[in-house]
Amino acid sequence: MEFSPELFTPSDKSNLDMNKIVRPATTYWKDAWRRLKANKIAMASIVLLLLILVLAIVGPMIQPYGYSEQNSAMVNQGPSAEHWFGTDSLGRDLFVRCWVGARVSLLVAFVAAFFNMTIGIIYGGISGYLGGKVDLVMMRFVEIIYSVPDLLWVILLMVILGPGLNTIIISIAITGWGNMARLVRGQMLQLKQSDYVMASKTLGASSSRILVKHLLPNTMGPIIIDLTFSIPSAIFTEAMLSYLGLGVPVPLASWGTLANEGARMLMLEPYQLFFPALLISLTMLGFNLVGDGLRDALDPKMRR
Amino acid sequence: MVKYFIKRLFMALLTLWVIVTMTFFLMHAVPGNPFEDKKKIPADVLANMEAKYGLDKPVTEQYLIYMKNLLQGDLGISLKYKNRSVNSMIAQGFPVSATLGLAAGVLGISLGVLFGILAGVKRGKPIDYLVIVIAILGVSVPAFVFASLFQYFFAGKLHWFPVAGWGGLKYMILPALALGLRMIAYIARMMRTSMLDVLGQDYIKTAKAKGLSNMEVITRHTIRNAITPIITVVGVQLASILVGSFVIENIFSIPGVGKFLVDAVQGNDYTVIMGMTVFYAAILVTMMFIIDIVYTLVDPRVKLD
Amino acid sequence: MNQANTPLLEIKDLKVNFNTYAGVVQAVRGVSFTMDRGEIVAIVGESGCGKSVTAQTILKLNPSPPAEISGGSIHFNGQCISDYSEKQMRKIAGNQISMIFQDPMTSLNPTKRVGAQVMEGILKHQNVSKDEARKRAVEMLRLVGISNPENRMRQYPHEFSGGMRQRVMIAMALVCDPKILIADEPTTALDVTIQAQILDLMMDLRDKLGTAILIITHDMGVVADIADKVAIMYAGVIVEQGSVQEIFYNPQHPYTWGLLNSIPELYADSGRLVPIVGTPPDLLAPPEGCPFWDRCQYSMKVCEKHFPPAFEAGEGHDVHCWLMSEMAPKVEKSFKGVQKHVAGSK
Amino acid sequence: MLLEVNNLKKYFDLPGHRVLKAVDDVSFAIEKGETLGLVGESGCGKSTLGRTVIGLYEPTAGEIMFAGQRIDNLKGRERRELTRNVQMIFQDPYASLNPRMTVQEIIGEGIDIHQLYKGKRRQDRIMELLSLVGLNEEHANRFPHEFSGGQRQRIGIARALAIEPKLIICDEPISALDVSIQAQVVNLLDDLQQQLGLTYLFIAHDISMVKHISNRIAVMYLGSIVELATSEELIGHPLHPYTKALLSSVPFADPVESRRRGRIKLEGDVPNPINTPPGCKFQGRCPICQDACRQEAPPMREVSPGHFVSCYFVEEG
Amino acid sequence: GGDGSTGNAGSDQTLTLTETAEPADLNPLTAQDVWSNELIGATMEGLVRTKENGVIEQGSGLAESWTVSDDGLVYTFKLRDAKWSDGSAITANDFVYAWKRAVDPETASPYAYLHYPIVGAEEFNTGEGTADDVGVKAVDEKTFEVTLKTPTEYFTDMLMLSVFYPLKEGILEEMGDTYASEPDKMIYSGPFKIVSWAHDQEIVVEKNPDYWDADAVKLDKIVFKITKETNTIVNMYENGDIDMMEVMPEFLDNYKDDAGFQTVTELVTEYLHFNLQNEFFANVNIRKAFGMAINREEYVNDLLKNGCTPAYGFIPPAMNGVGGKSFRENNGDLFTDAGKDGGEEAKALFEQGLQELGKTREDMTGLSLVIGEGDINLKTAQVFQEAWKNVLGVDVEVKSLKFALRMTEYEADFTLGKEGWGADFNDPQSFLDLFTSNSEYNYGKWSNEEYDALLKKASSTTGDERAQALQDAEKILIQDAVMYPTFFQSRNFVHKDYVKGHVRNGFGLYSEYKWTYIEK
Ligand SMILES: Nc1ncnc2c1ncn2[C@@H]1O[C@H](COP(=O)(O)OP(=O)(O)OP(=O)(O)O)[C@@H](O)[C@H]1O
Ligand SMILES: Nc1ncnc2c1ncn2[C@@H]1O[C@H](COP(=O)(O)OP(=O)(O)OP(=O)(O)O)[C@@H](O)[C@H]1O
Ligand SMILES: [Mg+2]
Ligand SMILES: [Mg+2]
Repeated sequence: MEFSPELFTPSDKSNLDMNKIVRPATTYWKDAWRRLKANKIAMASIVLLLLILVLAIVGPMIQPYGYSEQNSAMVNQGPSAEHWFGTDSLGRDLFVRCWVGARVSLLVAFVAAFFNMTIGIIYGGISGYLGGKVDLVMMRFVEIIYSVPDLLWVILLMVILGPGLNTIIISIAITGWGNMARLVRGQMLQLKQSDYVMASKTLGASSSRILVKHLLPNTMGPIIIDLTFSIPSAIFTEAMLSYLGLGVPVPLASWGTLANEGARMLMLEPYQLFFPALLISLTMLGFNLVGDGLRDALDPKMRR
Repeated sequence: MVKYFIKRLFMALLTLWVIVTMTFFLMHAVPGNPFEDKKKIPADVLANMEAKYGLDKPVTEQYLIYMKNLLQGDLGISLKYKNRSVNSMIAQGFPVSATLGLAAGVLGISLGVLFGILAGVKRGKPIDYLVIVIAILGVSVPAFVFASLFQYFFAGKLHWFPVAGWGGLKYMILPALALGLRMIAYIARMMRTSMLDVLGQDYIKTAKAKGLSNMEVITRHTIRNAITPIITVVGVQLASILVGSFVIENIFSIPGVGKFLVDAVQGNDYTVIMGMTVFYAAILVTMMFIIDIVYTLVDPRVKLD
Repeated sequence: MNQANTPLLEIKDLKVNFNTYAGVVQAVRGVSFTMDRGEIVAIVGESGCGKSVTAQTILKLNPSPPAEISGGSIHFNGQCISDYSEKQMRKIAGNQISMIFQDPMTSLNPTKRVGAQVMEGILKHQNVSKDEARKRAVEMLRLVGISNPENRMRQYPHEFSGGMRQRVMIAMALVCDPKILIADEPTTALDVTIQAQILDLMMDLRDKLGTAILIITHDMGVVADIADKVAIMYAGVIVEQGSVQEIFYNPQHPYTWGLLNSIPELYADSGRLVPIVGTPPDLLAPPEGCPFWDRCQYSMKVCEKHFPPAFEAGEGHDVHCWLMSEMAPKVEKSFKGVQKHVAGSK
Repeated sequence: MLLEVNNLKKYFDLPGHRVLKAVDDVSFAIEKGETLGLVGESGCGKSTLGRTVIGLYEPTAGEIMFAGQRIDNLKGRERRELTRNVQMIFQDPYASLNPRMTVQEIIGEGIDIHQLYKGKRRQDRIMELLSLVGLNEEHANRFPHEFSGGQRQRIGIARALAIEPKLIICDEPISALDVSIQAQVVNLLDDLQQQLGLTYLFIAHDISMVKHISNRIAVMYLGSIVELATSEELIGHPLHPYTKALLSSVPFADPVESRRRGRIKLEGDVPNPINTPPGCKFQGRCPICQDACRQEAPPMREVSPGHFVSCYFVEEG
Repeated sequence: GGDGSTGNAGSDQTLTLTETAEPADLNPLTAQDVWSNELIGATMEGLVRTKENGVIEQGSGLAESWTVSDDGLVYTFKLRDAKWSDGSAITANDFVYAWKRAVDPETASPYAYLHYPIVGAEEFNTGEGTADDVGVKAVDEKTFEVTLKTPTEYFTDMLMLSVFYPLKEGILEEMGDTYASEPDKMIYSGPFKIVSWAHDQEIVVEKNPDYWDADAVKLDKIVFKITKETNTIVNMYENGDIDMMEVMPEFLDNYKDDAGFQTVTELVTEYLHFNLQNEFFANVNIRKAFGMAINREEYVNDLLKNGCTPAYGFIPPAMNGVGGKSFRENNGDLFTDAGKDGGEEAKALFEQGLQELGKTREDMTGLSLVIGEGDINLKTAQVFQEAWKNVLGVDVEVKSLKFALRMTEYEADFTLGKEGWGADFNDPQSFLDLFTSNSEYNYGKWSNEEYDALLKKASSTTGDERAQALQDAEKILIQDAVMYPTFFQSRNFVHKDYVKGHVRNGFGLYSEYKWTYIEK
């Protein structure tokens, strides 16, 4: 045998523990961010979204036109060197208008999603956590809100608050949280039975602590998925309201209003629909992929 | 079962009642009257009109009258479409909307489920990515864009289908597709996730260990289990699709109920607003009930009550 | 083909990898053993050491990707089945070789009637009518001790208790008279009284039908009860195998000692328990040498870099441990011997 | 007596007006520094009993005394105070750790809730606890899924110890672990009891382990305690037919002995706890069941000092 | 419903076209919407009807002839021999019945006020009189007599409106609420009768053989498909599913050179108006500045491109005036705008106005323009917004609201508004009455005694004197900058070249099918 007798002496394990990789001190969120960074698709999507965001801010300044500036000599011109996305029926530059529209649509989407999330989470959280009769009543209420047509709410709010961006945002927020609430409630009902919640209770944790520290972080996955759906649905709702003439006040534009105007011109000037529709789709794509990535990142089990 | 049914019915009626009441008062809080749509009407003439339709009475009295009629199943007469009762409007429009909605639903569910299954089974393969793309397109492009495009190309340019109208299968395909696309996308996505979940379950291994082929495993052991979680979602979506889509019905001039509510809200046509709300809520509640029953059929572990 | 001297099942140097995001998990790293007709072989080892993967690889049940057989062969009745396509494999699965899984709660399809699930295998493999299949299924259920099987056939799994479900699993596995039954932790989810019933049932079947059984467990008690042959697995390799007597009365591998030592005694004061300190290695980067070396109190420098070859410790008793080498110093084995269980004053 | 449980009942209301009697009239007591083992098959109500004692479930009837004080009806602040004295270790070490918290946060939770330590002291205390259960500083920033089962259970133990309780209810703390790890945890519990003078209610169904760690053992069947005695007595002289069957079924790691001994075979399956028939709950599976058993449940009686059994027909007096 | 066979456009004498909405009410006495009126016009007839050339003549409707008393108060109509579609004769009693029902408060007709010139009509309608006192009577079976309160020059023009149509006596009592709800719940007097009505989908009318002038009617059948979306309609027209359609502005370029293209100037003026109660708009120069800052030529011709005419006066050119000329020709353009001088005058006026008020441009905040819904309105609003920003340097917010909400807004305090007015009958007074002190449409609450007096005079005089009063009134309106016209509305239509003889009117009955025929 080629083994030397020296090999058959007791091995030295004293430095065994030192071989272990010492993980740098981290927090849940730091760690999630690290994992997100490692996800190429998600990062590409974030870059895409950031690009859209940046263009929404600086896009209107790239071109020398104002978003409401009309030019009666240049109506309905297709894309060209001067007007990258072409012009609309009032001779306004569509590139500029698309990015101004991005501001509105993204604002509507973010704010509405934010309200959806906060109201939905708080409401669903309370309902699911308390359970029993409270849950029964709270869920019936959601059902009722759900069943009264959105349009009626919107019109009513328009009357009370007057038309405008704020009203649109508020009405989308008011009508949109039901789904989130139901989802969070479902998760709560399930999670509150879990052992770690029991463990926290035996430690004497208060309900609010359990909700905030245990239940919510573990509902993040579904919440994020719903959120990535609620962002497009907010943009669409705004578009739908524009379709009904309840959209943002002129001369402001949103992707919804631009797409509506474009759809009217579909047979004549298809580019007028193409660009806003493209931007909406890219944004949705971005949000969906980031959502997927975020869900993975927020789950420490995906950690390696 | 009977007891459950009664309890359920009672709950539903209670919910409906709250909805009706809320809607009634909300609606009357919106300014304007149903008669002055484009022109002002001299005050005396207007008074005659309001008197004729009982709108001169206090709102609470109008509410009581409405509730009384509602209990008899009478939804009243449209204030704009004179001589048309809301009952008859629904009776005429709903079968159309429901047919279209059902077609779209069947399309949405069958294609959505099919795509979801394919994507789940062929995870990471080209077809999976194709489904993901469809799903993203389906949720990111507004329905009216699809509807307009379909109409323009398939009807306007290629003459494969009629441009608009109603009557027979060929009129139904484009609108059903436009209406169902979002549903296809949504369901495909959910179904995919659900499939992946089920395919990871132990009983799938059991089935394979019995020597079943992949096809048999999927058809006999996977689909039914994967479909349960999407039933709830489908139910709500189906309910909203059954009562018609304003946009699609407009674009394809389909005589459904989809536009009634929008028209009525814009024209303050109180009875139609109320009627449509009650109707929609009833459909929703019924749908929920049906879902529960379907649930018990699909998943024997679930019991009613 | 069916020469009397070919083993019923022979696994040679089987290697299975999982290609995951994090890297390649070497779940099985060279497992060899054989099984004869009517023999009960037990594979023992801590959780995650590759027992289930080994068993499932026999029937190609590991999802591929990520699973991949990266070496070795499996022979069934002299035929090399490791090269079989999935399709060919399906002819054997459930028919010649069948399998039952750890968790009877999740291994039955919750939405299918029990009867249909039992009949499925018969209809698939045997050219019989539905009625005939039903008859056989009923018989089989009765055989595994389910009373009133005609009615039970129409019920759903959730209407069965855990013990009954596990029996259904066994019925399903045996309904085509397989030559081999692979039982992956068939009793872990059950309590001891039910466990005893199931083990009895399996032995009965072996006696009646001559089925060979590969049983996976980490309960040494179960092994002692039922096995003819035992393989001790650790981190993807079999570190020791031999007849049940050899393993329990003459164990040679420090890991086997550790396993036997950590069990408290029921009928004697076991004093302070002797656990195996440390944790098993990560199969993403398994050690080159003996995987147990860092937890082994006798480890030598050779163990760190070189996987020990098989040393024979008795008839059919192989041990992969450098302590068996002539060059190794003789050590005081810390194995205190099999507990003498004497049932109280009874 | 540190803990006294008298005639405790916990019924669950199920849909359709059915009642599940998970714990049905259970009484026992534990002395300070003692370990009471609780065995019984899966689903017989062991966890429910433990959880009711610690207040996770509200008892349907009966009383629970801790250090002479009634604790079954505590609310709010008082309940929180009690949690400082009574803690629990859960069966499934993975499920009982929040997957989205680092070990540090998990162990620190009790400290924060009761505001025991702050800042640096808190940090030190966490490290101290980690080393007490045999983990090190490096583990503090990891998430639960990055640990082996034994390590996870150690985290669970450290969490329970963080608030320095007197009584720990161990709800099957080893069942989910691998044999080679079980001993680690049991040893740890043993050591902690020596060091800190803890009292345990040790729930498990592995009788060998329970016997190893407990002073006395209670055997449960379908919600009721059927036999209670010191460990040696119970293992050496089981009286109740169920205890006998249970002991005879415990497999032991000796192929010759194991196969030679006779086993008491129980017929039938564990009955459903929802519609238990009147009389003795074991009647359906009992080899010595007689008419009397079907009429009325046998009361608990002390057959020899400290050995209680509820059966009409035990041989010894 | 439509099985496709009706899509076979142009075959035989079948005309297929679209309408944008379901007719809301086919009762001639209560119908409000344009489309109901069009269908009523095709299936019913009043005392008068336009001829092929679009003019009203004696004998073109159910009245063979009529005479007016010298004081202009009593009209005597001689009815022709005409039949209802059930074969019974149309008699003077049918008119008496219908007209009394029109002003009956129970009928609640929105147009009852058009009958107010008739003696006793207003009293009955407002509940102060009785049906018996209404000044209509059947002298004999074929002679119908109407007595007016004051001479009303445009009375015969109004008779084209459906609220003056006859109804078969007793039919409303007989059918109750179901009258006009289905094709067989009506009795027709016009060139066509409805044969099928699939709600929200399609209405089919066929030639009425009992019509008195049935020989002149060539179309056998008209199919009205209910379709709202412009793109859909264009697709259908291009596909040959329909024979004619309205051309929406965006499609104007595509069709304006077609043989079948037709522009119809309507009696509709769009105008800008101000709230005179507002501190800024109380100043006439400020108002003028806002009105004149708009370049109407560019706005209408280059941006809206809807075929309308820029307006420099209130009364549309289609309105008759004296001396064989239109009212517009007689009164001329009443102002200029930024199109002529680039807004210099508007700017100057604005500065002057601000000076008079002692305010600066920066003080002008919270301005808003109240406007209706729809594409044209939104475009208009944006053009005005941009003009005011560029020329005057002020920002104006746009509130696009439906009618009811605009009215609420006008009652609160608004600054600027844009409305359109369409005349019910061909007389300038129907426009100018809007701005009298007590008019409900005088949203800006302008009050001018001279103006009120001129209109009062116009109500009681006739001929040149009346015309002069109305012309003077229009001038005051513009001089005082109470409102600023923006454009006179036209609508554009196109039909396939085989469609002949179709008459479109700018008011009253907008689409006349009686003379239409197909020639292939
Ligand atoms: N699908 C998979 N993907 C990646 N790794 C896997 C997969 N399946 C199993 N493994 C890995 O293979 C190794 C062996 O797993 P296996 O299931 O065979 O363990 P086991 O011995 O059966 O354990 P247990 O007693 O817990 O059932 C484990 O480390 C596991 O993480
Ligand atoms: N929250 C609950 N609602 C309804 N039934 C419950 C609930 N918790 C437990 N049960 C039922 O009570 C009975 C006793 O359950 P328990 O968990 O106490 O058993 P156990 O002895 O701890 O079992 P195991 O050994 O499996 O942990 C079981 O039948 C269980 O289904
Ligand atoms: Mg396993
Ligand atoms: Mg338990």
